[in-house]
Parts: sequence; structure tokens; C-alpha cells
Amino acid sequence: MIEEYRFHGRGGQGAVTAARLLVGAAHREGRYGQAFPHFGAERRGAPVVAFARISDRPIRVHEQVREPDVVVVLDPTLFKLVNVLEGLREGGVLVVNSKEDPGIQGPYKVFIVDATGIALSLGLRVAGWPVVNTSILGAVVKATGSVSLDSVVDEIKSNWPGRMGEANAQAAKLAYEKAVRVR
Amino acid sequence: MIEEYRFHGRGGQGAVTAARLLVGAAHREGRYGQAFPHFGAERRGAPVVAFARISDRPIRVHEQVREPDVVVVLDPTLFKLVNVLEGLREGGVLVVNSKEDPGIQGPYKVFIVDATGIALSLGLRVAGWPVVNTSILGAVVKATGSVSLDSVVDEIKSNWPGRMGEANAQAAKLAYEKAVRVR
Amino acid sequence: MVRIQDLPRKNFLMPGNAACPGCPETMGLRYVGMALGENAVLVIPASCSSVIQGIYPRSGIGMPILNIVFAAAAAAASGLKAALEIRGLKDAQVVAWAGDGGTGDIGFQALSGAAERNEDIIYICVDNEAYMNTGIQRSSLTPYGAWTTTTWTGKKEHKKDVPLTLIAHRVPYVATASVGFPTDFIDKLRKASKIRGFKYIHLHAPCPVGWRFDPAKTAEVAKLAVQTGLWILYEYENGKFRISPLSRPYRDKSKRKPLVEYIRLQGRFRHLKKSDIAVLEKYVDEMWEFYTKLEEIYK
Amino acid sequence: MVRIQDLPRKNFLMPGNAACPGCPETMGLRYVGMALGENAVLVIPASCSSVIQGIYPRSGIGMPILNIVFAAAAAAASGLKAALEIRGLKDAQVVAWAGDGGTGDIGFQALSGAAERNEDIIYICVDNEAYMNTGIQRSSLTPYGAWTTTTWTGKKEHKKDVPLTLIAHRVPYVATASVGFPTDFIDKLRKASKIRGFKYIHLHAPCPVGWRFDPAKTAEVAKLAVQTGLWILYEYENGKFRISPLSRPYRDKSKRKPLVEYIRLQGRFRHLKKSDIAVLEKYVDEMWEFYTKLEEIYK
Amino acid sequence: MEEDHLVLPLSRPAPGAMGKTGTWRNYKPVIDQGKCIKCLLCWLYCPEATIIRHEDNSVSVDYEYCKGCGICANECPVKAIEMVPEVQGGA
Amino acid sequence: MEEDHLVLPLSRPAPGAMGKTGTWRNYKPVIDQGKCIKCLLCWLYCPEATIIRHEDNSVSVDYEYCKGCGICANECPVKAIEMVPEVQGGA
Amino acid sequence: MPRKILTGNHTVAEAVKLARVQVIAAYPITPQTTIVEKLAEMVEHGEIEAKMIRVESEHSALAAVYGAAAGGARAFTATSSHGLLYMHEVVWWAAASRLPLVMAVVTRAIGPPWNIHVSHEDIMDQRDTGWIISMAEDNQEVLDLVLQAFRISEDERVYLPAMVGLDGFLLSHTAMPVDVPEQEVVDSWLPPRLPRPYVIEPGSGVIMGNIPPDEAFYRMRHSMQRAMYNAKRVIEEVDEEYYKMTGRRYGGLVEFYRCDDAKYVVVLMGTWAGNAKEAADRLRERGIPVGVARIRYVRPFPRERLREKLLGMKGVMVFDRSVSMGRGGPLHAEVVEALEAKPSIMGVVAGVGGVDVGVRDFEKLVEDFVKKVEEEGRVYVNDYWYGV
Amino acid sequence: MPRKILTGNHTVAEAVKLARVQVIAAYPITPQTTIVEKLAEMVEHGEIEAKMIRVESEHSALAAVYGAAAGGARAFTATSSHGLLYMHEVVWWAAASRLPLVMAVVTRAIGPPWNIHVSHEDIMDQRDTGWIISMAEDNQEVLDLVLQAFRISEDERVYLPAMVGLDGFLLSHTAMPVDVPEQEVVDSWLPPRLPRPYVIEPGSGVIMGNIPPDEAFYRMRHSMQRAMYNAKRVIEEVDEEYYKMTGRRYGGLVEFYRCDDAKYVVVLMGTWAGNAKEAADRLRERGIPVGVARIRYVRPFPRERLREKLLGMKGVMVFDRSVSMGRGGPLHAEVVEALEAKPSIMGVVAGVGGVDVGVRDFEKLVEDFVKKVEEEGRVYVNDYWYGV
Ligand SMILES: Cc1ncc(C[n+]2csc(CCOP(=O)(O)OP(=O)(O)O)c2C)c(N)n1
Ligand SMILES: Cc1ncc(C[n+]2csc(CCOP(=O)(O)OP(=O)(O)O)c2C)c(N)n1
Ligand code: SF4
Ligand code: SF4
Ligand code: SF4
Ligand code: SF4
Ligand code: SF4
Ligand code: SF4
Ligand SMILES: [Mg+2]
Ligand SMILES: [Mg+2]
Repeated sequence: MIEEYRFHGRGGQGAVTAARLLVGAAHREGRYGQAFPHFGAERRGAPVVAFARISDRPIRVHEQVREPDVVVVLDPTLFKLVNVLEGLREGGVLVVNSKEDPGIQGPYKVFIVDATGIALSLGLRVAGWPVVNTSILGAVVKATGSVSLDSVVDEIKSNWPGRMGEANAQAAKLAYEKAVRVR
Repeated sequence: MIEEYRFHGRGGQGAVTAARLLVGAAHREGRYGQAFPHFGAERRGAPVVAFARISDRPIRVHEQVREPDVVVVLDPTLFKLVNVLEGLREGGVLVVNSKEDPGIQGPYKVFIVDATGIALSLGLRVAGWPVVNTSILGAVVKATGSVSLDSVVDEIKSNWPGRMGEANAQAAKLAYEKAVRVR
Repeated sequence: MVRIQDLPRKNFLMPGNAACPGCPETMGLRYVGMALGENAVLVIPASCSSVIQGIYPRSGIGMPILNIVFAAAAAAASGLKAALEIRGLKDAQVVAWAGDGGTGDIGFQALSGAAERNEDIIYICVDNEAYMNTGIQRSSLTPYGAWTTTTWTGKKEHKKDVPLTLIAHRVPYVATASVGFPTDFIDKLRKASKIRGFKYIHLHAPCPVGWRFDPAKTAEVAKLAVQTGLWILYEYENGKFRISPLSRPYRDKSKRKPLVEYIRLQGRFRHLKKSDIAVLEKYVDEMWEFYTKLEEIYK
Repeated sequence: MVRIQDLPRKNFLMPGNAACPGCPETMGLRYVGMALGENAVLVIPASCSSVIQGIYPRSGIGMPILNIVFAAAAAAASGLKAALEIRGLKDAQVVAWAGDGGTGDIGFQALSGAAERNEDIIYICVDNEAYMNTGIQRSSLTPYGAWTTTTWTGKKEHKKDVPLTLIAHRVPYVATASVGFPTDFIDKLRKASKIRGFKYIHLHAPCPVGWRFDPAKTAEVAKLAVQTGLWILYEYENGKFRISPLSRPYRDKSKRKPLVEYIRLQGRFRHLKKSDIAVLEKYVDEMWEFYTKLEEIYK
Repeated sequence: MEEDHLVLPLSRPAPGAMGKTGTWRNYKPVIDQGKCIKCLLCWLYCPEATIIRHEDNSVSVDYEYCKGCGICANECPVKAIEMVPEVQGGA
Repeated sequence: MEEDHLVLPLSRPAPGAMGKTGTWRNYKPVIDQGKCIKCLLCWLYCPEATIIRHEDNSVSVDYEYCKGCGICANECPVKAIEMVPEVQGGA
Repeated sequence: MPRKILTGNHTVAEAVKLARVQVIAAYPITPQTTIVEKLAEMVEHGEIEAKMIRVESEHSALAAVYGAAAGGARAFTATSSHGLLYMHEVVWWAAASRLPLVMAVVTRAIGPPWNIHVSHEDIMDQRDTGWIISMAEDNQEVLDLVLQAFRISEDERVYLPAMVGLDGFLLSHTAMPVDVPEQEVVDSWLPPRLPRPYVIEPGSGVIMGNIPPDEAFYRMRHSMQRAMYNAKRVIEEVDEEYYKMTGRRYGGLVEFYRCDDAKYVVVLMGTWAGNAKEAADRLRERGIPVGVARIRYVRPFPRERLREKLLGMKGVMVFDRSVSMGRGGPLHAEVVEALEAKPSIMGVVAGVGGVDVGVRDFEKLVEDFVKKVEEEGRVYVNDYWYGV
Repeated sequence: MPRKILTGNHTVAEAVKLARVQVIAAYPITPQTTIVEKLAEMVEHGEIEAKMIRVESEHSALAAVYGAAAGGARAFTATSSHGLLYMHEVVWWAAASRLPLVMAVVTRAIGPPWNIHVSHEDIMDQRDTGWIISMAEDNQEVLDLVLQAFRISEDERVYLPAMVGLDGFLLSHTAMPVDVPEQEVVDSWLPPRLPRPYVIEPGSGVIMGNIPPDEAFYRMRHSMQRAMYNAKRVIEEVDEEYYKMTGRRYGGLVEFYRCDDAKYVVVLMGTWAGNAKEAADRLRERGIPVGVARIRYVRPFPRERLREKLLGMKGVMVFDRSVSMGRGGPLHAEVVEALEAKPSIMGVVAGVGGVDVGVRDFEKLVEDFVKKVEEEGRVYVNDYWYGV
């Protein structure tokens, strides 16, 4: 079985990186994965999409993720702009960076976490923007259990050695703790 | 039947023009023709070759003239440099710009004319070189009878209107008169 | 110089286009529209401006555009102009609008050819000092020391002086401009539109994404380039060269703001060592020395 | 200047090559061989010099040659140099040898790129002022008024000043030379071979076929170009510009031979009207004025 | 009428060629009309043409498309424009 | 050894890549050794490398390849070279 | 109709003049050069009212006439070999822009080593680009094809640029008789170019070429292929019209020479077809029933016409004057394709321009194909465009 | 062998590093750019001992690495789409020079309109040029193909440049696991480049590319085709060797996936082959016996391998991610060719480079062909080179 993920973010928020880190974490567990952006001009602030696949077997499928198992929303404002639920499978998981229940209807499991708040509390900013892509991964782990928090933390640390890595790993851990299922 | 001609000259002597004029003359008589150079870098003084075909029917053959009916040599020194007789058919015609019998052996008709002398006598020079291509055409007419002298003269005049044309036409006429068969 | 109040109200740039926030190219495009109005017809080679147009079947730029392959702006513009002229549309202003890469690198030959033939077009180089559309790679117009994704430790060569090479072509009109000084740019465009033959305008266009500065500061950085003396505004017109009034004060080195003010705003220069900054400072001094003398030559 | 007697005896040009009688390009090639000897490796784009080599499997040029597509001399030379350097062949002199068309037109972009990167090569433009290999068509370096088979009534634009555009690139070395003054050319080549970085030498090369003069007069016409002041020999070296001793006398206009002496020898100028000649005369004066001032700037 | 053999690569100028770019914004320029001296600099420098210039040269913002770059605020000589965080995302 | 799959576009320097170019000649340079001052200008300017420079800097012509351009004669400062018509063709 | 002795290149120039071309840009290259020279002469002597842009390269030559076509002018260029390769990027660009435009290609070999002689690599190399590509056998046909190229290229059912190939030296430098129609005759048949399908000019409000969604891109490409298919009909029509005007017709996409009763057919294009016809005649004299199918249009490729005629032959011999290295002659493969292969075969064109083609797309397409084969026994489809 | 998560483009860079490339020149273009960026980073950080030439265009990029190859260095470039078109002239030149060289091509659509997404027009457009052309399915294969490309290109039986295609975004920007071999392992298998088949350097006395007689030219072209045929063997060998080293092999020229017991086969190349395999599996679950033939090398084209396997199939479906406008999918025509057509067919490659082919040549060739058909019943010849 292949798990399919779609990440919604804004240009500059690192949705693609989130997808890559997730696949990296799976890889640490001996699994296979694939991470790729939606191929368009990425503009700062503009809605962007990235995808990931994870599987126990090598993945040879190369198509857009049309019916994701998991949708990750890095920025709650995106609900107003795009249909983040498009194609989400029945019983699928939605993970949202949000302080409050987005009030989704449908046969989905919904998790929220205040990734922005966590990032800011740890001083994680780039060019003024809170770095939410690492923190939200913690929530994804909590929601799906597909990869372990340790793997995500290791992957984050090996991507940014030093202090940056520590803080980002800390964000993921905090998000893991704080994420809650609201539906 | 297609008559095939090969012209030997030197870069600057106008062998290609001679071939074109001959075809033009044939065209005036309602016949068909084809004139083309041997396709290489033409350098002043270097041996060059041009070809012509004449026929009563449209010509659709496009290949090098391999077995000419007529070989025209614009410069007698070429005998030493190239095998002007190559492929010349049995009974074929050789027309040479020369004061004296070149002493050719073989089953050919050989005509000579002092085209250089005629050109110089008429003041036909370009950049110091005697213009032999028009004069020798007169000899070709005499030797082959394939086209009429009038057609050649007309063709020459329409190519160079004015005095230049007159002189060149005169050269052709003189050569026609003076050409002699030596074999 | 034209007063802002007197500029036309009509928009030739459509909101909702695909430019990044704070984009200098859209700024420049607006000024082209203001200066040339309905007469402008653009020829745009591959660049940020091809993407800025947004997604078919809409366009974020409100002027007729012939998009063209990267290397061919000046050539396509030459042909387009010939056609419009032969069809009697004499007022049409054919404007090639190309980036620094499309001008000084892959399009340089076509540009030089059109200049030599003295084609009656306006060629504008919108110079953000790198290949921005493909994600910040070095161009020949990237300045010394600047980080790009193909010069991780800073570029080793100085910026190619494209307008000077155009002066060496002895075309009727060459000017430099800056998005920091729109009315100067608009004046130059309008002057160019009245000259027959080849007109070249080189527009300095600081890019927040590629230069790594806050998008609010595009105009500020552009102005600083002029005020520090790094970017000299001038005109070369029918054999006469003169430094534009806005730059003239900076002939006097003491009037120039310190170069570091400009450098410090930009992430691309973050890694610069003192010695690198000295190289750039020396470069500024040499440019001024040179261009001041050029005023003497082409008087 | 090197004495003729001291020039090496070895021939780097093979007799029996395919050049026309009186060819200036073969003259130039001989001097390259004399100057650089066994170290020279040529990169030759499409031009008369590609044909001059004669027919496979022989070559009429006695130096290693990489023939290359028309537009790519400077780029291929850059790569060749990189390879030889990385392989430790430090003494190799990679020489791009291109015509005026291959330099100022279709090869201009690659040239400019290599110059900007400051590639360690010698680029020689052998300038016979037209596309000779294809039978005398206009190039951007064809002078005003000259007949070619694409300018039947004479070219309308002035000669593109390619060496000046190279100076505008601020490369280490730019020089002009003439086949009429071989030792000057050889000196410049030898100097260039000792400089690291990009060296550009522009060799004036009157062509009897294309310019329509008696092949015996190639050197004579070349010398006249200098003596009438039309062709100025100079060097630009590390930011310093100086007119070469052989041309220096002609700063003084009265020392120059009348331009018509040069013009009258050439069939390509036969149709020139007085007014056309005046245009050329004015051009000469302006060039001298300009270059004399340039000596001031780059002192 | 688009024919099967003639689907041309042609576009027409229209706002929103990249969608409602106002949604890209993290900060929103708010003009204090009281402070504004109608110098039009914000209008001149706005890279998006989203400063609307009114008949009387007063100015307002087209929030549907304004990308929130902040240039208008930065260039306003009297600091009449403030960049206010959008509720969402920004910080 | 040329292999079937490896016929390379390579040449080697050799005289006569265009044949015996001496045959192109209409005029032939003849040096008057008596007049010659061994200045080597003819050698320097000859575009064909067909002025042979001897050990003692005296010169002679390689008639096999000399194309007869006449530059040597034109440049000889003492007019020691004469261009003589070849028997044939010339005038 | 006066008959003149003209080289192929001068024939091209005559045709360009007769077509009242308005903008010319070209860059010299052997053996095309005398076209440029002649046109320059005509322009400078006022024999033709056109602007000539003396560009600095072929990339610019095609870009310039392309710009002119976008500006509504009738435009022309010519090149050969390396020139064609150097402008190759713009060749693609011009076709997908759907602008009418005509280019003469004097065929020549590609180096290294340098070789200026005839070979078809250069023109065959353009066969994917979306240009109409024709090849002449003699200079008369050169004239006719160039004139017709303007008609076809400007036909509203087509709107694609057109290339006319003539063999280097064999035609370009060979003088032969050519019937040159009177200007009025041509004028009556080839009216001034209309500003179609669009013109970039002040007020036109037209933007050519900005980024589309992938699916729109795929539709645009499909529409080019449709235009190519339309061109097959248009070419045959124009051949007929031209016949009415001049008494000359060639058979449209393919000329079949003595094929009706042939058992063996030689397929080729260009000048050497004349030699092949002559050879066929000789072989027939010796009792061997040979015909010649001369491909006049490489693009659109006359699959159906060839199939119609050649499927029942005993032997077909395809002569290629070029090779697709590592495969074989390009005409050869396409002729064989036209004559089909053994299993059922379907060609699918998909995924072009990034359109996503995923597992389920494959699944569906293959299933449909299988069903069809099972039902119909044998299926053969050339280019199925998925979802257009 | 450490496994890393790499995008296709970074995989290319890793392979280039492992191959100890000495000279790199490349020009950025989406979606190739991150290759250039990564290599620039590696060079500047001393991770790879190479000279990087930051050229001003793709024409110069390929000319520069070509010059470097002529100078004896191992050289590499990468491009895509318009970049590939812009360098197209040099693509031809490099191949006929017979110099080893490797280029990565990130496949992308050609404009207008601008489109940066995957499409195979760009790489298929190179199929005549004389380059070895391979296409990867995933990033692991990208790495393996790039490394193998150096071996194949530098093999003395081949000496042709090699292109490795990877699909834009689908591979270039997709991160996936890649086993990266150790440097020593690669070193042991890919020794430093030898100065073969020639080097232009002081004292070499070698002139590359001056004009030959037409017949010599024709022989040179034939020798390229021979080298292509040799490459078929070399590629299969290298695949085996590589297997011994890494445990990975792909089947050489074509990968046949579940074809042995298939009745229907999908033929295609590139990344979407994965989707097709997945679809085949699903269809098989539903009882439809489908296989996939993934073309790994477009050049040399695996005619024989395809023929061997597919001739007996009931249905063959060829997927082209590009189109030769006015004909159809380029793979399609070539696959059909490999499966032969109905009449006897002979492909002749002749007249290339201007070699004169006259009436009698045709006469003789046709006569021989007829004789052969009459004697043997059915004849099929792909590329007969006349007189070589
Ligand atoms: C022949 C070709 N090579 C490369 C590209 C890719 N490309 C598109 S835009 C661009 C950079 C443009 O840089 P510049 O001209 O400075 O314009 P900017 O993007 O900075 O506005 C590049 C490399 C292309 N489209 N065509
Ligand atoms: C891309 C390309 N375009 C055109 C040509 C044809 N061509 C070969 S040499 C030449 C002219 C060369 O002129 P120049 O560079 O001045 O050298 P010259 O022949 O005068 O020595 C031309 C146009 C070519 N080989 N390649
Ligand atoms: S990268 Fe810079 S120039 Fe390009 S669109 Fe963004 S802001 Fe404008
Ligand atoms: S045309 Fe001129 S430059 Fe060319 S080979 Fe002849 S003489 Fe030399
Ligand atoms: S924030 Fe930027 S886009 Fe918005 S109105 Fe101000 S200047 Fe314009
Ligand atoms: S810049 Fe400030 S003062 Fe000027 S018009 Fe805008 S808001 Fe008003
Ligand atoms: S005539 Fe010309 S080729 Fe012969 S020796 Fe004298 S200079 Fe040399
Ligand atoms: S130029 Fe005259 S004097 Fe000088 S070496 Fe030659 S022949 Fe002797
Ligand atoms: Mg830029
Ligand atoms: Mg020249």
C-alpha cells in the first residue's frame, strides 16, 4: 500500500521541504518514498502544493496525487482560497496548522496544531515568517503514526546541523505533543 | 537524346558562364538544357569544371556528366594538369583553345581555335585576363552544330547589353570562322 | 522632468499578475505604459516578465506582446517593426523588453546586430543582475562579489558594462535609468520615442527575491544604488554623453552615500569581506573617473 | 619590434593550400605560427580559413586545429583551454582565429561571453570586412559605402568597432594589427601570449577577391589603410590605451596619405560618389579624434 | 469561435491572470487619509497597480489584488500608510 | 589503422592539400639574385610560404606551389623580382 | 508565360518577388547564398517593394521574419544546413505560433567535416517542428512550390509556416528552363496577406505565448496536428487550382510515376527522383515493372496516399539522402509505418506539455485498445490523442 | 552503498562527481537548473576537481564542453527544451566529431506558449544527430545511466557522445531514494578518460574537420552508424558489468516487463513507464495479459530486441510523449518499422554529403533489389549503404 500525502502551504513556507523531510524520515525506517512539488512558479505568499508518497515497497508510480490519504495544511487561511479536501479519501486524515477547529464536514479525521505559535515560541522565523513546516510534521506523526517522531527529528537534524536543527526538531516534538484530534 | 558537355577552365575564366550561354542558346531554339558547375571552391587560376546538357525534351536527369559527348578546354595548359579526355565518348568532340594541334590520340574529333588571341585582338580582358569563354563558344558551334551561331550571338548580347555584348558576340563569330578541325 | 501628477492614469499593468511581491519588473512595465501609452508593442524574451504575464488565456500585462525565445528579442523586434512600418503603422513603438541575461548574455548578439543596423526600436534591459526567472543564477551583469546559485562564494568578475558597449556601437541613443527614479525613466523613454533609429535604455531593477532584501525596499534599494554612486544615470545622445541631473551630484565623491548602506540591505552580499567591499568601492571610483572623462570625449 | 631576420624559419602554413592567390588570411596564419610556434592550437569557425585548409586527409595549415561551427569559436576555445590546463599543458596557447563575420556578427555573443569570463585565450579577428567564404556578403564590419553582394549600392552603416566593444569589456589586452605590418602583429601576439586572461587582437586583412584589387597588392593596400589613417594600430593593455608607434605619426592629419589613394585601388569602392568619400574622410577624422582622447582616458 | 485546428496561444489583458493575488498578502497596507498629502508616490511605486488613484488624486488600495509588498508604505513621505498584519499567518 | 566504425574527420598537415597549386599561376616570380639584398620581405609577405629562405637568407621560389600572386614582386624594395608570364594563358 | 533559364536559387528569388513579399531577412550560407544576393539586388534596385533586414545570424533571420509575420507582413527567409540548425529553436517557435511564413531550404550536409554538398539531414531534422515541408525535383517546381507555400501557409485551415526544400547545387546552382508566370496572374491568385490569424500591433490587445495550463497546451498541439491534416487537403486543392492557372500539376502530396502497373516502387524525395524515373524507364524497357513515388511533402506526411498505392506492391525501396543515426533512413521508417506492421498497433500521443498521465489513464487506454482488438481482429491507429 | 533521498537533478550532480568530470559548462533552464546550481556548489566547495565554465548560452555550453572533450578532458553539460534547441547545431557537430561527452537532458515542452513541464519533443528532436540517447525511469536509473554513459561514450567501439534523459519535474524535482555507489567502486570501473580517439593539443598535429571528398564524408557517416550498431552490444555489456558491481541491471536497450506471457504490450520510455507497469499489473489481475516494453535507449534504437519480442503479439500500443507534427508519434513510427510492413522493403541510405547518385546507380540498385525479392520471396533491409 502506498500512503499519499498532499501539503498545502504558501510560497515561502516550505511545503516542499516538509514533504521531503517526511519522506526522509520514512527512509530512515527502511521504507520508500517520493516527494515532489506541484510544478508551477512559486511566489512568496501564493498558495502552493507539494506531494509525498510513502510505501514499504519501492514506488514506481509517477503521477500527481489525486486521492491523498493525508492532507496537511500549513496555513489555515488557505481554506478560503483552495479546496484542500479535494480528492481526500474517505477516512483520510487532515492535519491543519490552526488554533481552532476548522469545522470540516465529511468522513475525515481532523487534527489541529498551532504550528505558528510553536514556531514563534521557539524563535523560528525566516525573513519575518514563522517556520511552520518542521513543527507541523510533528502533528503529522501524531495523526498518522506512519513514521516515528524520532525519525522525523533525526531527519530534521541531519538537514540543518547545529542550532537551527535543534530548534526545528524541538518544534516537531512540541507539535507532536500539542496536536489534537478535533474530529 | 541528351547531349552532354564538359567545360574545362581555370577559376576566373568563366567556364560556368560558357555552359550557361550554351544552354541559353539552345533554349532560344526551343530546346531544353541544364548548366551547372562542379561544386567546389573556385579559386582564381585553379582548374575548374562545368557541365551542360542539351536535349529536345525536358531533362530530368540530375547527375554529374560522366561520359560527355563534347569536351571544351578553355585553357590549353590544362592538358598537363587534368585528364580532359576522361569519359569522353567514342566519336566525341574536343574543342580546345589553342594555336596548335594538341596532338590528342583516340577516337575523337578535335577542333582548335586561338580563343585567347581572338579575345585579345578585340580587347576582351577582365582584370588582365583574356576573356575566352565567349569566343570559344563560336568554335563549339562550328564543331558540333548543335546550336546555331545566331543563337549564341543573341544569347551573348542579351547577357551583356551594349558594347561588352557586341565585342563578345564578335569574338564568338570570329572563333566560329577560325576554328579548324585538326583530327 | 515630468511631474507625477501629469502622468497618465491608465494602467498598462494588470493587478493579479504573477510577479512576486515588490517586483521591480512590474514597476518598470508600468512606467513603459505611462511613457508610451497605446503605441507600445512589446517583444519579451524568456525572463521573469514572461512569467509575470500570468496564465493563459489572461495576461497580466496590458500591452500587446510578442513573447519570443530567449536569444531573439532584438531580432524579432526588428522584424515586427519592419512589418508595422511597411503596413503604415508609423506610430507604433516596438519595445524589446529583456532581462540582463536576455540582454548581456544570450541575447547580446541579436542586440548588437540590431544596434549596428540602427533598427528603429527601443530596447530596454531590465537589469536585476541575475537570471531571476530560473532562480537567481549569475549573469554577466551580476556584480562582483554577489552570491547567486551559480556563484556560491561570490562572483569573481565585475558587471559587464552593456550600455558602454552600446555606446561603442555609436547608436543614436543610450541611457541608463532606475526603477527608483520613475520620472527620469519616463522622460528618457519619451525622448527615445521621438528619435529615429536604435534606442537603448538600461533600467536598474533591484529584485527582492534575488538580492535577498525586504520587498518593501525595492525602490529604496534602487535609489541607494544611485545615491551611493554605484549606478550612474546618464544619456548618450547623438554622440553626446552627459550624466543625468539626478546622478550629477555624485561626481563629487563626498556627496555619495557610503556603499555599505547599499550592500548591507542585501542578503546576496552578506558574505562579503572587507576586502571585497573595497573592490566594489574602488570600482565605483573608477566608474566615476571613467564616465566623467567620457563626458569630455563625447561633448 | 622583432627583426625579420630573427623570425623563426619553420613554416606553419603548408604550400599548396586552398587559399586564393594573394590571400591575407594565409599571411596572417603564417605570422601566428612565427609568433607562437609549437604552442599554438587553433580553433577556427566557418570562414575562408576553414576552406584554406584544403582537402582531407591533408591540411594546408600546420598547426593543430579544432574546426568549429560558425558561432562558437570563443566558447570552444574556452573549453579547449580548460581541458589543456586541467591536463597540465600550461604552455598551450589556445587561439581562436575567426573572420570579421565570425567575430562581429554570429560569433559576437560567444566572444563577449569569453571576454567577460576573462578566459585565458587569444582571440584573433582576421578582418577582411565581409563574408568572403560565401562570396563577399556584407558583415557588420564592412565599411560604409563598400559594395558587397548584399549591398549592391554600398553599405549604409559604418563599420562596427569591435575592438572598442572589447575595450568596453575591460579585458586585459586588446590590440589592432595589420597584415601590412607583420612584425608589429607578431610582437603583439608574443606580448599577448605572456598575459593571463583574455587577449583580443583585431587583424586588418585586405582581400583581393572581395575588395577587388590586384592580388599583388594585398600588403600594399593593408599598409595604405594604416598610412591613410583609416586603420589605427593600437594597444589597450591593463587599462592603458596607446596608439602604436607605426600609427602614431597619423595623429597629425597632414601626415596621413589621402584616403582616395586607398579607395581607388579597390573595386568595391568604384561606385562611391564624392559625398560618400567625404563621409569616409569625416569618419577617419572622427576616429582619430576619438582615439586620441581615449589615450587620455586610459592613460 | 475556437476551431479544432486553431487553438491559438493567445491571451488578453485581464486582472487576475494569476488569481486573486490579494490572498498572497501577510501584511495589508492601510492608508490614513488624514495624513495623506496626495503626492501619488505610493501610486507611482506600487509594483502591482493596486494603489487606486482617484479623480482628485487621493488614493486607496485594491485589496483584491494587492500583494502586500509594503513598498507604498516604505515610500510614503509622510508615513500615511501602515502595514497591518492580516489576521492569518503573518507575525 | 582505420576501422570501419571509426573513420574520423581528421587530417594532417601536408603540402598540396589542394594539389599542385603552382599550376594556378599565370605569372611567375623570377628573382634576380644579383639585385637581391636579402631583406627577406618577399619571404615575410608571401602568403603561400613559397619563398624559400635559405641558410644565408638568400631566397628562391617554390614553383611547385607558388600561385603567382605577385606580392613578393610588389613588396621587394629593390625590384629584384619580376613577374614573368607563364608561356600559356596569361597576357 | 515567359520561360527563363534560371538557377534554383534565382528561381526562388523570382517566386519571392512574384509573391510580393514585404519583409525579407536572411543570412548567407553556401549553397543558399545566391538567393540572398539576388533578393538584396532586387530590393536595392526597387524591383520588389520589401524591407530587407541584413541580420547577423540565422537565429535572428528567422526571428526577424517571424516578428514580421507577427506584425502582419508577408515574410520570407532562406537558409541551409548549419544555418537551419542554428535557427532551429526559432523553427519550432514559429510553427507553434501558427503564423504564416515561408522559408526556402537549400539542402546541404551537416559537418564535421565541412561539406557544402547536397544531403537531406538538414531539412529532415525539421520534421517534428510543425512546419509544412515540401521538396522540389526541379527548378520549375521550386518556383511553383514557393508560390504555393504562401497560399498554403496563409490558408485559414492551416496557418502553419512552410518550408520549401531544393537540393543544394543540384538545383540551387543548376540553370534550367523555368516558366515564370506573369505578375498579374500570380496577383489574381495570391492576394495580399490578411492580418490573420492574429497580428501584434498597437491596439490589438493580443498577447502571444504566455503560460497555459498543461491541458490547454496539449490542445494547442493537437490543433497543430489537425491543421497538418487539413493541410493535406489544402495542398491537393492548391495543386489543382494552380493547374488551372498554369497548366502544371504535380499530384499533390506525392507524385506517383508509373506506379499504376508497377510491382516495385522506389520512394524518395528531391532532385534525384529524376534519376530514379529515368532508371525506372530503363528497367521497364527490360521488363521490370518499376514505378517511382516521389514524396513532395514530407510534412504533412502522405501516409494515406502511400498506403493506398503501395500496399499491394511486391517490393518497395526507400531511398534516404540522410540517416537518423542509430536507426536508419527517416523516410524509410515513415514509409514502413504507412504500410503498417504485423500486430495490431496503436500510436498514442499523450503527456505532452506535462499533462499528467497516471496509472489509471494507462489502465483505461490499454483496456480500450484490447477490447477493440478483440472485437475487430486487427486495429491500426496512427496518433490517438488522449482526452482532447 | 549508501542510500540517499535525492531529486533527479541532484542525482545527476552526484553521478557527475562520481565520474570525476573535469570540465563542466552549462546554462540554466527550468527544470534543469538545479543540476547547474548543485555542480557549481560542488566545484566551489572543492567537492569535485573540475573547471566550471559559466557560459552565456547553451550554444556556448555545448561548444565549451565539446572543446574540452577535444582537449582530452572528461566533460559534461546539461540542458532542457529550448536550451537543447538553441545548442542543436553543436549537438550535431559534437557527434560527427566522434568525441566522448555526456549531457543530461531534463525533458520539457517546447513553446510557444511557454511551458516548463515534461514532454519529450526536446530529446526526440535529437534522434538524428548521432548521439547515444537514453531515458531513465527513476532517479536510481538516472544515476546509473549517467555513469554508464561515460563508459559507453568512451568505449573504443563507440566514441559517440551520449545523452541521458530524465523527465522534467517527474524526476528532476522529485526526491526519492537512490543508492549511491562509493567513489572507489566507481573509480575501479570508470578509469580516467584516455586521450582517445584523438586530442587537439600542441604537437598532436591533428586537424579536425576540414573538407573531405564526398565519398569520404559518406564513409564517415557510415562509420557513425556502425558505431551505433556497436553501441548496442556495448550497452548490453555495460549493463551486465554494472550489475556485477552494483547488483542492478535493467535489460540493456529495452526493459521488458512481464512481456514473456503477454499478448498486448505497451511501448514507451521515461518516467511514465512506472505508471504503465502498475497499470499492466492491474489489468493482469483482471485477466488481460499486458506487458510493458520500456525503451531505455532511443539511440541506438533497439529494433532487433523489439522485433524479437513483439512480433508475435496481438496488440502493441506505443505511447509517445511528443509528436512529429504532420505524421505522428516518433517512437510509434520506429516501433512499427521494427515490426516491418507488408511488402518487401529496403531502406537505402545514399547520396549523403553530395555523393552523386545517377540514373545508373538507381538502375543497378533497383535491379538487385528486384532480383533478391524474386529469389527470396520477401526481403527486408533497414539501411543499406550504397558503395561503402
Ligand atoms: C534558450 C533558453 N535558455 C534558457 C532558458 C531558461 N531561462 C528562461 S528565463 C531565464 C533567465 C532570465 O534572466 P534575465 O534575462 O536576467 O531575466 P529575469 O528572469 O532576471 O527577468 C532563463 C535562463 C530559456 N528559456 N531559453
Ligand atoms: C551557422 C552558419 N551560418 C552560415 C554559415 C556559412 N558561412 C560559412 S563561412 C561564412 C562567412 C565567413 O565570413 P567571415 O567570418 O568574415 O570569414 P571570411 O570568410 O571572410 O574569412 C558564412 C556566412 C555557416 N557555416 N554556418
Ligand atoms: S524574481 Fe524578482 S524580478 Fe522576478 S518576478 Fe520576482 S521580484 Fe520580479
Ligand atoms: S576570398 Fe580573400 S580571404 Fe578568402 S581565401 Fe580568397 S583571398 Fe583569402
Ligand atoms: S503593499 Fe505593495 S502591492 Fe499592495 S498597494 Fe502597497 S505597493 Fe501596492
Ligand atoms: S505616498 Fe503617502 S502621501 Fe503620497 S499619496 Fe500615497 S499615501 Fe498619500
Ligand atoms: S608570387 Fe605570390 S605565391 Fe608566388 S612566391 Fe611570390 S608572393 Fe609567394
Ligand atoms: S624582397 Fe627582394 S631584396 Fe628582399 S629578399 Fe626578396 S628578392 Fe631579395
Ligand atoms: Mg535578470
Ligand atoms: Mg570576413
